[in-house]
Amino acid sequence: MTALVKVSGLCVDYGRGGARVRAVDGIDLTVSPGEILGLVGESGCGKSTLGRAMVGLEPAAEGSVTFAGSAVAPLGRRKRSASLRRLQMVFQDPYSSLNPRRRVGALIGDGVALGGGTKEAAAQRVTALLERVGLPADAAEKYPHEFSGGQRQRIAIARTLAADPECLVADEPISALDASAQAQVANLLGELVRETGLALVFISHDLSVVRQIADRVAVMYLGRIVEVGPTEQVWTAPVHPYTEALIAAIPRADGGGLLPVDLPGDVPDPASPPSGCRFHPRCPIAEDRCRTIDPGPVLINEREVACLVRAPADSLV
Amino acid sequence: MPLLSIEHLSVALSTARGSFKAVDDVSFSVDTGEILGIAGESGSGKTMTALTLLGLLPHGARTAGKAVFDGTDLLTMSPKKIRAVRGRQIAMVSQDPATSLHPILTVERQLTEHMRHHLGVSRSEARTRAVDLLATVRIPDPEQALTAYPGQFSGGMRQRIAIAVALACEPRLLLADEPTTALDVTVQAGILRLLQRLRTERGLAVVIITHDLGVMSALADRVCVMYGGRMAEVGPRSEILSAPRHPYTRGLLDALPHPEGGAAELRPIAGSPPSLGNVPTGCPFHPRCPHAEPGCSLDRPELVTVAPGHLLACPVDPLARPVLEKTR
Amino acid sequence: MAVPGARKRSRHRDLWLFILKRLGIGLLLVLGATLVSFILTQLVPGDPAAANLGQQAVEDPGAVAAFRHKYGLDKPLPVQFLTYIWNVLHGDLGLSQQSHRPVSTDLAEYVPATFELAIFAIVLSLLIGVSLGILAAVTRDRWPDQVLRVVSLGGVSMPTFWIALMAFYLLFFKWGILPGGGRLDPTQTPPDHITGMYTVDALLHGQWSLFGSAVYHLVLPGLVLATYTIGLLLRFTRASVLEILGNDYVRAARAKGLPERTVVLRHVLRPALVSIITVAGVAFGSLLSGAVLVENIFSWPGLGQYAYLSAINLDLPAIMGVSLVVAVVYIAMNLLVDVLYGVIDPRIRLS
Amino acid sequence: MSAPEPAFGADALITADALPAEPTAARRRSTSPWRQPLAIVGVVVVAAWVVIAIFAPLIAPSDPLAQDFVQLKGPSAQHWLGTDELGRDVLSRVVYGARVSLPLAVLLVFGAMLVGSVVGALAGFFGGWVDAVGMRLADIVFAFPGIILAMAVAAALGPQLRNAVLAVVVVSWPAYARLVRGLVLSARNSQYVISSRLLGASPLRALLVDIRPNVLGPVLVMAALDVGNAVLLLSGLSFLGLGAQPPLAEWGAMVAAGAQNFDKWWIGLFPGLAILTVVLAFNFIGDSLRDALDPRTAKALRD
Amino acid sequence: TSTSAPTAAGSGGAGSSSSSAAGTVTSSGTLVVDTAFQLKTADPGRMFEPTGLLIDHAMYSTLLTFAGDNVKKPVPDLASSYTASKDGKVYTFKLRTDAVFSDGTPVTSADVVFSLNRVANLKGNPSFLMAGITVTAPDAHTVVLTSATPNPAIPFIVPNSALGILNSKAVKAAGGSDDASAATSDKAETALNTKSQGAGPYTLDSYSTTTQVVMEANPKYWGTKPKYEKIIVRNVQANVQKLNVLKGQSQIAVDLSPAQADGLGSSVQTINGASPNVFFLFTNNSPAVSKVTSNPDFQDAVRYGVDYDSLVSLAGTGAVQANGIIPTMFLGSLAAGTGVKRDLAKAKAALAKSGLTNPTVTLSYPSDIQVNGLNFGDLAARVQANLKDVGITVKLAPASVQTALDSYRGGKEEMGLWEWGPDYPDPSDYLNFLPGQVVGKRANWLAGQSPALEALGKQAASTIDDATRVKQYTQIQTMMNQSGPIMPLIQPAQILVAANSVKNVKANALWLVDLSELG
Ligand SMILES: Nc1ncnc2c1ncn2[C@@H]1O[C@H](COP(=O)(O)OP(=O)(O)OP(=O)(O)O)[C@@H](O)[C@H]1O
Ligand SMILES: Nc1ncnc2c1ncn2[C@@H]1O[C@H](COP(=O)(O)OP(=O)(O)OP(=O)(O)O)[C@@H](O)[C@H]1O
Ligand SMILES: [Mg+2]
Ligand SMILES: [Mg+2]
Ligand code: NI
Repeated sequence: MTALVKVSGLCVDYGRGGARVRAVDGIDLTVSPGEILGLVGESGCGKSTLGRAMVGLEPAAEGSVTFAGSAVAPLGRRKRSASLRRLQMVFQDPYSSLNPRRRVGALIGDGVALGGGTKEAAAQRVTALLERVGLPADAAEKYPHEFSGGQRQRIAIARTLAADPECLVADEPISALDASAQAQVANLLGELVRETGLALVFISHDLSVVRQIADRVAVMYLGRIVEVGPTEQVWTAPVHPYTEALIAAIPRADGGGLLPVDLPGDVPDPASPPSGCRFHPRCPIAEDRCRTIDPGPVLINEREVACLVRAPADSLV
Repeated sequence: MPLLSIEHLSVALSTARGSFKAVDDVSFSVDTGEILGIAGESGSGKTMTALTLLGLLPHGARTAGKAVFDGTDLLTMSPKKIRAVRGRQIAMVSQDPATSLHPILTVERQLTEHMRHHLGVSRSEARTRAVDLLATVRIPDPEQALTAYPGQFSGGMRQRIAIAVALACEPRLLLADEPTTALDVTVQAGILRLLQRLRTERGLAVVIITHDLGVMSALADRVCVMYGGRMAEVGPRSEILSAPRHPYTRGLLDALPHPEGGAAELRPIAGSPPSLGNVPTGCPFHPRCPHAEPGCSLDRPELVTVAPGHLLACPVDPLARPVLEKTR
Repeated sequence: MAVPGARKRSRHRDLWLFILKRLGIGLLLVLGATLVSFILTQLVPGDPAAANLGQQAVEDPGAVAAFRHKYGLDKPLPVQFLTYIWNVLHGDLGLSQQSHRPVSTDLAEYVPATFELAIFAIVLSLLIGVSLGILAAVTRDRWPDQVLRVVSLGGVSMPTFWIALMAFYLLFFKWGILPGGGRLDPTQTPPDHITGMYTVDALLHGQWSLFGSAVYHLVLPGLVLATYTIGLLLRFTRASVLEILGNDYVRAARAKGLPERTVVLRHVLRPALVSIITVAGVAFGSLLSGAVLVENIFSWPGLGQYAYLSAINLDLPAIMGVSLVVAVVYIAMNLLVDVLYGVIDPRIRLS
Repeated sequence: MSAPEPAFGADALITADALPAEPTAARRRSTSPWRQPLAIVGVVVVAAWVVIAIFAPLIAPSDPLAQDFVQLKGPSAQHWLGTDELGRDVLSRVVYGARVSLPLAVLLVFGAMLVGSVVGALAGFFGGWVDAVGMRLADIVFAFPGIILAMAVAAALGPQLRNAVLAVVVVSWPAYARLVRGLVLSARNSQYVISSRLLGASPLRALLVDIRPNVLGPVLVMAALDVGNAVLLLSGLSFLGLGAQPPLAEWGAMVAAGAQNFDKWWIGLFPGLAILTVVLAFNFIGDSLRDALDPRTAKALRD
Repeated sequence: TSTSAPTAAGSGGAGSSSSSAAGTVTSSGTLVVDTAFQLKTADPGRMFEPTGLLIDHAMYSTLLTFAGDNVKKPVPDLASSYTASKDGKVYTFKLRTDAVFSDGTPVTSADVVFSLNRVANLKGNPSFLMAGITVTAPDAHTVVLTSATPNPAIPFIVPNSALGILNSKAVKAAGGSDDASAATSDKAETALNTKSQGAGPYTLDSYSTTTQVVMEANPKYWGTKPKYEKIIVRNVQANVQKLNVLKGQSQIAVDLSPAQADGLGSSVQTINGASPNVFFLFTNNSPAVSKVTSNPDFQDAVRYGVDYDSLVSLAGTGAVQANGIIPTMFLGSLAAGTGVKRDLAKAKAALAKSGLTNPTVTLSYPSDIQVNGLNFGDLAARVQANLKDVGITVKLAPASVQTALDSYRGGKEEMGLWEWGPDYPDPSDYLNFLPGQVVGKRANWLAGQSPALEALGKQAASTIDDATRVKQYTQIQTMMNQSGPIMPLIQPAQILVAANSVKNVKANALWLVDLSELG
């Protein structure tokens, strides 16, 4: 399978000069068609930034993002190029991602019309798309505020679908929703991938959700990816101590009364990341060398892990 | 006698479109040292229930029923008396640590002002206590933290400080309204442990409100599930979470990704929760309920004891139905 | 702690940098304002010589030439402007054509008079407007709020010049309870010049009766001037207090069992002050506007009258001087507001 | 839990009223701004003035310029509002004054709105130097107290009503520019605009289709609030003699005439009341509209 | 610098005295005069504004002066007598020997020479008064003014406060200069705005161009002591002046308009006379500017179409028709009732004769100034209505005085409504209205267009005998009333309102009121 989106050596900065924050620091990642890639990590680790950079909403300070072989140009004062229309994004907040003053039909119709479709084509597409995301056709005549959060998120998805995306980056699309709405949207996204073979980057801070739908998961910590691999393997046998902690911290709703394990400390300020391995101040298995040596990704058990301690001795250069 | 017992509590809110019941006939009780969890989807009236206890309902709200705390009814208390209960007897921690601490007052002031008001302690004594409190909730370098402002702390730290603020006057009941929803799981685990420790060390009674059944499972002794302002089910944690009787509770659990359940498809509850004031008649859940029967839309289900300490409001449940018929 | 000491210090430096930057922008603004007023004065079709020389003198080429030479009007425009800026940098604002005195001397006389009035009015507005605004907010939608809403809208709807007239007619002429105009009774000698504000100077000299008289003369123009700002601040305070009342941290303060007074004054008013201060800063500017209309009626020898007379008489140096002062005041107000922000709101100080 | 049956029935919406009434419970204001008493008063007053302006010749008892009567007579049966220093009927002049102030105020608010909105929209959307230039210009205008700048402009262009209107536009546009810029700026980075852009919308289209409707509301409310200010500024200039010129019946100029004859209170009182009622009415309307806006935009309006 | 505390007895000291009933300020020794300031300087050499004239007259003695309201006859002041040469070019003044300045220095001819030369060389507003005049001093008590051309106006010019005599030593010490470069080298203005250096009955105590000017009686004054120990001249708008004088907060209000002075009651005295200011209308005489207004018959139509009586009644009590261009109180003015009368038939006939049908003209006037409380706009509107009766459509073109002055002076106005205030109370000032002269040119009434009138003007300019002058000026004005583009309209009322306690209040055409004469 060839990669549809290829991220190589990507760095993204916020601010300028002294106040510069490197929110994403040297990330390599690929997404293939028909694949769901989960992206997890604690708040502030750079997931959104990475997602935004992938669709061209943040310019790369270093490295590059390519989509279907061509570079993703940052969104500027000009119209986005037509080829990039097939690379779309879904946002976290279903309230602010739909224009409150426009009807749902018009919003979705835009997705068609902006691709050069006629009015009639757009109208037809709208009904079809609404049906696809499980909303009645008369929803087209309503305003976004007349819908619940889950429904709005589905409308937002329908809107991106109007552009026939090949790749969808969904930035915490379900975090703001109730449990059952979460399940609805997550299921919808899963179905779409299966039906249309699009590639989905699913960003979430909740590993248990990601595990339900993602084929592959990438765990981020402070602007870096610390572990990437097939979801099930990462979940059942995490290699990186951070992944381990993340999974152990998830409370299980089994009525067992077990308290989850906490990970002491906070995510450090990305403006002044720790030396060496960025996780070392919070790492339960840190050794002295972790303080100084910045580990690169190493292939362990079919996945890339950036950990000195867990890396087999021979893999170290 | 339980520390707090709520009987047939209803809360009506008035909005631009008229008034509606946000909480409808809710009853439960909490003992000293007990942790009661209240679960339910957004808008099911969880927060309103908690605010009623502190007399902090929004403008124009009206209440009915009883909320007896330590022998007195909180609902009929004079504003002055209820103020003496707030913070001193019953304290509250709310969902968003970013907004529940005052952004431009120092941590010290926020930690000590009610201590000095309620307990009448001196400034220096309050300060000493504040340092202890911060240490209790595991804030590094408490002395220095006192002079800082909330904005200088991370989310998890802020929530710890908020808990310290709530604990400052050694209340007997802590209302924790979604104390971890805004936090990362790694941080959440720490907060849950803190609450657990406080309960065991201080005998603190806790009402924890959350829609996260995982949190419920980790912490609560008993769980109360609310839907559309009403109680659906209440009972011991293990029963509710491992053998739920109400179709809504079951639906909630099915919709959750199961850590142990493998990569099975999530099963959402059909439809969406009722909106403001549009709670269906009869059993509020019937439009979404897979087991609904025609009668569900007519009669309002009563809470019926289906097992010791386990009450259920579902007319179609085989255990609940006969009892219901009997009471008629 | 999230903020290690070393970083804090560099942030202090950032704050200073910020202030310096603001000062720089401020200076540019002053320059821009000066340029704008210079261009405006050049747009005037009239001739300053004609405006300031008598009908006979203006027919005399010698007198006109002497006048032009004296005020530098015989040089090309850009040179005039640059000379002006150069002189300003040396503290020389030129000679006023109306008063034949250095503009700086005139301003030193009139600016304190207007400041006295404006400060009196703003203090009055803050006291009345903010407290009534809080009252309106805490009685939201009940009758005091409804009444205050009409009061505040009435305040901002009053034509200043008209209310001045009516107040003057009733309070001075009909009832005689307040003095007619001027800063002191005509027979009183102003206190020695320290700040130029009579009340302050009288206090500094311990002249109590003079102080009383100065305050007594301030009351009417001050109140009239304040009607608008009282309305403005009332409405604004209500809105910002309400906004803050809706915040979680206020509910948290109440949940702590604090007395309502503490909640309102400490937890609500302090953050509300941040935005109130901005509006008060802007309102100070509007007071200067109002002064133009009020000073005339109350024979108050201030900047407003001076500006008006300069505009009418095409007294270019004076117009430029007034613009300069006004721009500097505006920028200083903004700076002051920023600094006060920092004092009240640590978020700004620390980030 | 054996308490008696709750005192209310099953339907939450209806029966909530059966709960004991809170003594201080205030009726919540209706969401529609047009249903509030103040707004109604405002609309009625404005409508009344519009009618007066349109039918001035029918309403006014005499020619506003005719100096036909005894000078300086107080209100009487013949001259309800008295006569002025030139023997003109004050009532007629007040009535005709509506023909000057109302249309001009609306016109200049429209002008300021147009100029300000265009500058603000461009500045907000394009940022960079467009923004810098536009906003510094606005800052400079802001650096002058309104009437002083208007005075300078009016004096520079010559004291005429037309120039006073221009002067007021000159001092009023920056407020709109700031508001629009702020709204556009926040809308520009809002997710719904970004998602449109991702779908291939050009910036201009985003500005016109996505942003415009969200900016229009607040701008119109500001305009409603501003009509009052415009009337005040304009009449203030006329009061100073920099706007309407005699013998035109303009309220500010009439108050100025009243100021010349302090003790003949009726000359100044009534035109002043006319200004007050018009301004108040517009402020009633504007304020009610602002209340109806969502809090965030309302805040943007206030700042 | 501090000024001495008020000496007034009974003013209740400083504090809130003004609230109490009327009259508290009227301490025996203090007079409060309210006027709307038109004041740029107190330096006589640079001063030519009404308020300056008022105060400088009290502080500076002049060679000659006028008594009370009579400006037709100069009377002695520092000069005890004067003689004029037959050709009207040389005037010799004998100074009195007992006059001293406020510092006690005797007044000598050197001071006079210095003062007058300084005025001439400063090239300020009053310099024109000395145009063509040289000053010499044969001895310490004789001064000779020599004019290049016959100048019968000299005795009427020297009483002007601007020609007040300065203490030359003191002024020189303060940087004053009277040489040819005085325009740039004289630095005495600031000093003179702080301390007066005259030989008048009052001295300057404090000075501000916007608040008030305070004067104190000159203890060394050589003449009759004035009644008031202290005079406060306050800057107050006319409308407020009225209230102040009614409430006893001031004793004299100078600027009330007739409307404002209407019905003041008996608690105050009203001195109501005609002002020396003349409102006039002109029609541009140049066909290049307007084919309409340059038509002599059209000019007649305007002349007879204007309703002078209605203009007078508009201007209020005290106003009079300007029978000729020279105001009533000056030598050579036309007798009452001899001015042009409205004659609609004549006007219509003239219009018919002109061959113009339904002409439309633009009438320009300054809209932002008032003269004696009168708006140009109100007068213009009345003129517009008057001429409508004739069949002439008048479009009003108000403009700021600055803008309007430009086109007025440039002779570009088709029709203008303006006002002339006297520079000195002598009819020769009105020769400016003749063809080719200052005002005539503004109406494009150029030299050679009315030879008879011009010749008469030349004659009048050099005649010194008063009786002959009266005849000549009468003839000039009569001719101007018959034809020509300039139509004098009215003299508005000049009103002084004073408390009854103040005696001997007389309105003076030059300095409003002589403060030292008040009893
Ligand atoms: N516009 C911005 N300007 C400056 N810094 C920013 C900006 N946006 C994000 N950051 C910083 O960049 C870092 C990464 O932010 P990002 O939003 O990508 O994290 P995230 O993983 O998506 O977090 P969350 O789970 O909270 O959404 C954070 O430290 C954040 O503070
Ligand atoms: N101030 C208010 N005025 C009117 N209605 C309100 C107010 N606050 C909340 N409500 C409504 O009351 C109902 C119950 O709200 P409540 O906050 O108790 O729900 P919740 O269960 O806490 O939900 P969440 O999980 O979203 O916090 C909801 O329908 C909500 O919209
Ligand atoms: Mg994010
Ligand atoms: Mg809640
Ligand atoms: Ni820290």
